[in-house]
Amino acid sequence: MTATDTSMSDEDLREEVRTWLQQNWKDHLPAPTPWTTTPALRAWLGKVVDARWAVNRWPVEWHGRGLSDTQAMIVEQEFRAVRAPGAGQDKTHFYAITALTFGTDAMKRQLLRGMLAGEITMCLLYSEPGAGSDLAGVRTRAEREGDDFVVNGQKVWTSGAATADYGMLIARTDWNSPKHRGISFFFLPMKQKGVEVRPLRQVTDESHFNEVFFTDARVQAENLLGDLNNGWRVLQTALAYERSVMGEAARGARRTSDRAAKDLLALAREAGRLSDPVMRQDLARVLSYRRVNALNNARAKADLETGTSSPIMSLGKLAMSRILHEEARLRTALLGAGSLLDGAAFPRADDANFLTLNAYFTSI
Amino acid sequence: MTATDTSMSDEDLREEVRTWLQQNWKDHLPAPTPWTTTPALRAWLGKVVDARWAVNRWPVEWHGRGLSDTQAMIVEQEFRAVRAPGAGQDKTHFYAITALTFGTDAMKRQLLRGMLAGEITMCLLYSEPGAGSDLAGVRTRAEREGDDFVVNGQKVWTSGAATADYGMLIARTDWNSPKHRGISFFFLPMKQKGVEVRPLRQVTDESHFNEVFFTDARVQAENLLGDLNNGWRVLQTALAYERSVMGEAARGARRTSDRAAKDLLALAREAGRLSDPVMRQDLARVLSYRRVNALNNARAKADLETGTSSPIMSLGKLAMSRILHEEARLRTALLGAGSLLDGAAFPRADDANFLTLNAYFTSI
Amino acid sequence: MTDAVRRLFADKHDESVVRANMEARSGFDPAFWSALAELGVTGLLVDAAHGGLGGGPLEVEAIMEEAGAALLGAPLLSSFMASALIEGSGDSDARTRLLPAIAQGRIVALALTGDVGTWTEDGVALIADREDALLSGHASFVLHGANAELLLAIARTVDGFGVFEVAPDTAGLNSMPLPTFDRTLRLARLTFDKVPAHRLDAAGWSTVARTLQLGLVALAGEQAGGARRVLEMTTQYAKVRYQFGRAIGSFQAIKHMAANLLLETESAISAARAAAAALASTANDADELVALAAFTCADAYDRAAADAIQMHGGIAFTWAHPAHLYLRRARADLQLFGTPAAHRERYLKALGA
Amino acid sequence: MTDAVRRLFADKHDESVVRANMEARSGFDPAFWSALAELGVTGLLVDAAHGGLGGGPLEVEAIMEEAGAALLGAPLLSSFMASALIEGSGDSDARTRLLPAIAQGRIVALALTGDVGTWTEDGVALIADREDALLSGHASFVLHGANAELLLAIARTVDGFGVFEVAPDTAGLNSMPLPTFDRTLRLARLTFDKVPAHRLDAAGWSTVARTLQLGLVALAGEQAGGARRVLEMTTQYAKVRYQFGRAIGSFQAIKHMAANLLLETESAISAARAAAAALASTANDADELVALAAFTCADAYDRAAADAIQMHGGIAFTWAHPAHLYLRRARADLQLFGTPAAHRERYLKALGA
Repeated sequence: MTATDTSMSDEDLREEVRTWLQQNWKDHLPAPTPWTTTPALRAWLGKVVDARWAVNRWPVEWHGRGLSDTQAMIVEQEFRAVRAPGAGQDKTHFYAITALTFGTDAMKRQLLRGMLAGEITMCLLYSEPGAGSDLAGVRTRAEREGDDFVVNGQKVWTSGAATADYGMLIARTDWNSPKHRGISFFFLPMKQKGVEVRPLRQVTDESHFNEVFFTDARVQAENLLGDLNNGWRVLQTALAYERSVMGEAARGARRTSDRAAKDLLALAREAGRLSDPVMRQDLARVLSYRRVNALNNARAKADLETGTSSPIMSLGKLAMSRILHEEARLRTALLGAGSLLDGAAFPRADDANFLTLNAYFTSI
Repeated sequence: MTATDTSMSDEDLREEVRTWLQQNWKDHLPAPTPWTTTPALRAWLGKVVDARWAVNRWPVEWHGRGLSDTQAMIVEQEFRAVRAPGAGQDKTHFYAITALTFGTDAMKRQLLRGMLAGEITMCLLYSEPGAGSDLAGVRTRAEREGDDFVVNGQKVWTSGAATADYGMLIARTDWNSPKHRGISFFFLPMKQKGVEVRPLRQVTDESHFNEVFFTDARVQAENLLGDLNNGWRVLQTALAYERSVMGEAARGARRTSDRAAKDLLALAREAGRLSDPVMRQDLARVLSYRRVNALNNARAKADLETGTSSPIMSLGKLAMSRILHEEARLRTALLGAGSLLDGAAFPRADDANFLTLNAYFTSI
Repeated sequence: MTDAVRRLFADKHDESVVRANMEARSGFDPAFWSALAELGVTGLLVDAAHGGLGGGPLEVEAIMEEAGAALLGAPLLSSFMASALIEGSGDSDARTRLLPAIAQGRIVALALTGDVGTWTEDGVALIADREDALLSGHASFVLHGANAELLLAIARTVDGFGVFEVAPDTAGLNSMPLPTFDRTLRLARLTFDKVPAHRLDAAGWSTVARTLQLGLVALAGEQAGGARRVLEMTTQYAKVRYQFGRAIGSFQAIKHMAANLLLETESAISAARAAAAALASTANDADELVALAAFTCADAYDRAAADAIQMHGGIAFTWAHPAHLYLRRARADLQLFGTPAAHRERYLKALGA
Repeated sequence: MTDAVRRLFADKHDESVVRANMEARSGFDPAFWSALAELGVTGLLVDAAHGGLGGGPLEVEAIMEEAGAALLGAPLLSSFMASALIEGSGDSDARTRLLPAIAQGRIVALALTGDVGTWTEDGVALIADREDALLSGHASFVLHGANAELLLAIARTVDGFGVFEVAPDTAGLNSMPLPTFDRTLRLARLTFDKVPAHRLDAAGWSTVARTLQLGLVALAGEQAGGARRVLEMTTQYAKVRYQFGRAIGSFQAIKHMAANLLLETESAISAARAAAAALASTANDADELVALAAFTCADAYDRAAADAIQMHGGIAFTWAHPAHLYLRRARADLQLFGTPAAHRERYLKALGA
């Protein structure tokens, strides 16, 4: 039993995980996304969780090993080396992190393993129509009724609500106290008749998002996270987890930025605009945004690891929004009249047009 | 006597003003500015007022002829034709316009002629330190004492305060009612010991503006414009007059824009950047701002004359601020390293640098 | 007439019509089109002798402001440009043959530029044989090129550029509809393989250039009108919509954005109308003002439509909301008849720089 | 050492010192300069054998962040570049002669570019005679060129570019101080008429290019540090200043501006440090990262200083307020060692485009 892995030397740890992977990791699986899994993937993730590789920094009683960040990263390196998913979820699975932080032991027993193993999928039930980013203005209501709360109201811009098993819900449980008080935070079961999910048709003519309607939907009192009417604090923490996960994701930014750079330059070359001095200035500008974003993320990561807090992480959204809008504008300019066209037959235009509209979603 | 000039035909009117100018207009004078006059100019303006050419749209009892806008413009054309100043002050002298609208007959008798004749010069006592553009937050106080009000407080960013005879002052006369109530509007005599004017050194290292300090300064109750504590309405109207005067001034914008265009292109040519495609894009952009501003003003003027209200006039400041900032940026870019230099020996750099800093004053 | 047209758009061309047009193959509502024809709009530039109103750029610009605000999908722009092109030619029986048809509302298309889509001389990818009888090559980005009843084509000839009349159903002429990002737009790519054509008398590139000037003024009007409408939508919305307990219009960020948009939109209107006036009076600064209007209006519309989505927030990210329809049109107009960058270059040249 | 330097700036280089320097002929406070020398800052890049600390680009960038924040007027940038140039040469007795002097804090100037002020090969306006003995021509924008105690000059020779040591007091060498918009800056124009000079061994344009790379990293550090400081001033001010009854920092417009400034400033810091690291490790993407830092930091500082004035409002329009001092420095740094546009070009070239 590995209850005291911190005593273990880095070499032994590396050896152990390597051996385990050699014995267990065979096939190649698609990387997990927040709201789609496959049986094969779930089976693998289950193995990872039970072998305690999923959340190494977490305590032993909750599928972890209580490892230091450094040692945990050794495990994650080895998983990355063979492209095996499932490790490091204590940094990436912000639903599970939220549950660990605020959930009752009962709830943790009920949900944690399933979440880490991808058997229980989740969605966010925060935004409401008209309220925009003003979550304190939430009007969806949850009223106590016996052991349950009864939920009525509407949410919007939820991703993966159609497939999710549970949603992280903020609802008003007290109408008398000031706005951001009187809010509570729940894990709401989505698969019940009181919950109706309608896909939203986006400007891009796709549907990644949904509207969710609650009509006397029920959630057990034990699925309340944090204290009653104290959900605002839970929400702030959950949002912070979400942001830092974005930060983790952004570690890949350097690679992305290189790919994007190659692709933009290729487009400029194809369009015969690479020698146009005006376009070259815009090219340099747009490419620099991505590159600098990667540098920011690297710095933020370093700061994080040395424990110094950094304001950069909170700027990820703003930076990404600028990158996407500027890149869309540039791609359009490079294509000129070609950007009038659209669809699979004109992939370059299709990319530019999609990006133009999709860039707005970074601000949701 | 010309009390019923409206009955007069356009031709007769044109004839009358032409003859009068032939008989009276000799020398060439500098155009009047809000806060500098010369004896010669004052003498001439006095003549114009007494001949009732200064404010033709105004009623006869106040130096006017009660002319229609069309007829008044005939007079102004004839004055412009011989470059004689002084006509059309009913459109340009917003201090006098304010006095006419809100002043008591006593005050009008006391001040109007002097203002129109340039014998009484004025300044604005609106802004206060720290309050920025929030005039409702005015903290300068005026307290009733017999026939006078006693004024204490401080104003800032006043132009021409050092030479002005009177200042248009907003001061708080009631501290109990909400911010924008309890403000009163005065014509305050500047030449008194309770008023101290200190020049402000600007970033440009010049001093066009002043700080004004009031220590028990006195203003007669009859110099109150509008009702007591109702100064906010007076202020709004006075500001509207000021804006429309700016609009009038902007009629010259087309000529200015042409000059600016020539000068920018000359600079680009000197700097050898006229063939640089990147600079050419910026050149076109900056030149277009000025040209379009001239077109906006022309349209606003037309709207004004057909009585249709136009939102453009209110945008003059914003437009000018954009023009100046962008032009400063472009001039700097055209000069390159040359913009590091400054002073009379490097006039091009001096212009660009001055403009860079001065552009900020458009937002005051 | 503008008032009548404005009323017609208000009564018969609301958002539902626009969305129907998006799905329609032709891209427009024939009934509405005939209504425009009855008002004389399609014959606006056609002289009275040929059944038109004998109007000019000023009227065109005014009408296009309304069309732009309503996201008209019908081939009005082509009708205007075709009339200008034919009126500009010295071919009197082409006039008598074609102008009345255009005035009556027949759908006309202009094959002007090739795949490069520059709408410049060197962009022309059609060539006539030595006898000026047969055209070969291609033309792209042809407005309503797939369902045109009349077709005019610009081609290189042994003596410079020529303007040709082509029967749309002739053998050797193939038209392929192009999928467009702006779904209210209808573009086609036409390929010519020895297609018989009739060359118009006394019409060369200078005639085409004047036609493009008119096209740019019309487009500027559409852009100014569209920008104004989308800004109205936004400010209206900002007034009513509440966030953080206040109308979002009361937030400085929004006010600031709105003030800038108002400036750009009003500037676009001024520029478009000034260009129309200059073209009407053939003032010597016509080239300058048309180029100025071209990039000023294009950028203003693009900005107004883009910011509208920002200012509406989430609701504007849905297909059901009209904001993206204006963004799509604004981006399309950014490319038609030349890019803003190209127009800025032309503006400087017109200024003698 | 950075901490010691930070303390030194905090204790001995506040705004009053900056304003005094603006009036001083030399542009800096000798006492403060010797204090820097005592800390070893002037010899940061000089190897231990010659009395320096043997530091590299990383240390230079860190120090320059502090210098930029404090608007240092002293010739530190020149000391760093001169050390790099000499260390980069193969001239061992020039090393022994010059490096200790620089480490001790002697004022050194670099005559690199002519009136065009491009800091590129074709910008060099000095030429050596065939014997490499006499220099003629001119150099401009020479930092502290009027009161330099040591002078290094880049000149064209029969075999490419050469690096020359010149005694500042030699006959035929005239230096004219140039009036500058940034009054904390000291520039001079030097004219050479057959001025005797000593050519350094094994130092050509590649040595100069490496020196300029270091100069750009140092400048990027100054810009990042200045941007961060001016942003701190602004946000601090926005917190405390009230308008319309609320802290102006609570207005969305300000928040929005501040968030963008924070992004640009943090990006500048990241870019400057990454460039320093790349140069230190002579990584193969050093050219790319130095160019990236050069325009990213220049634009960020310019933007931060300009917006600072906007956000402060009226009070920042006065001579007494420090905001304009940062704006002047930011605009100066926009030009030194090449313009942002030129660096963007170099960035693309480094990316192989």
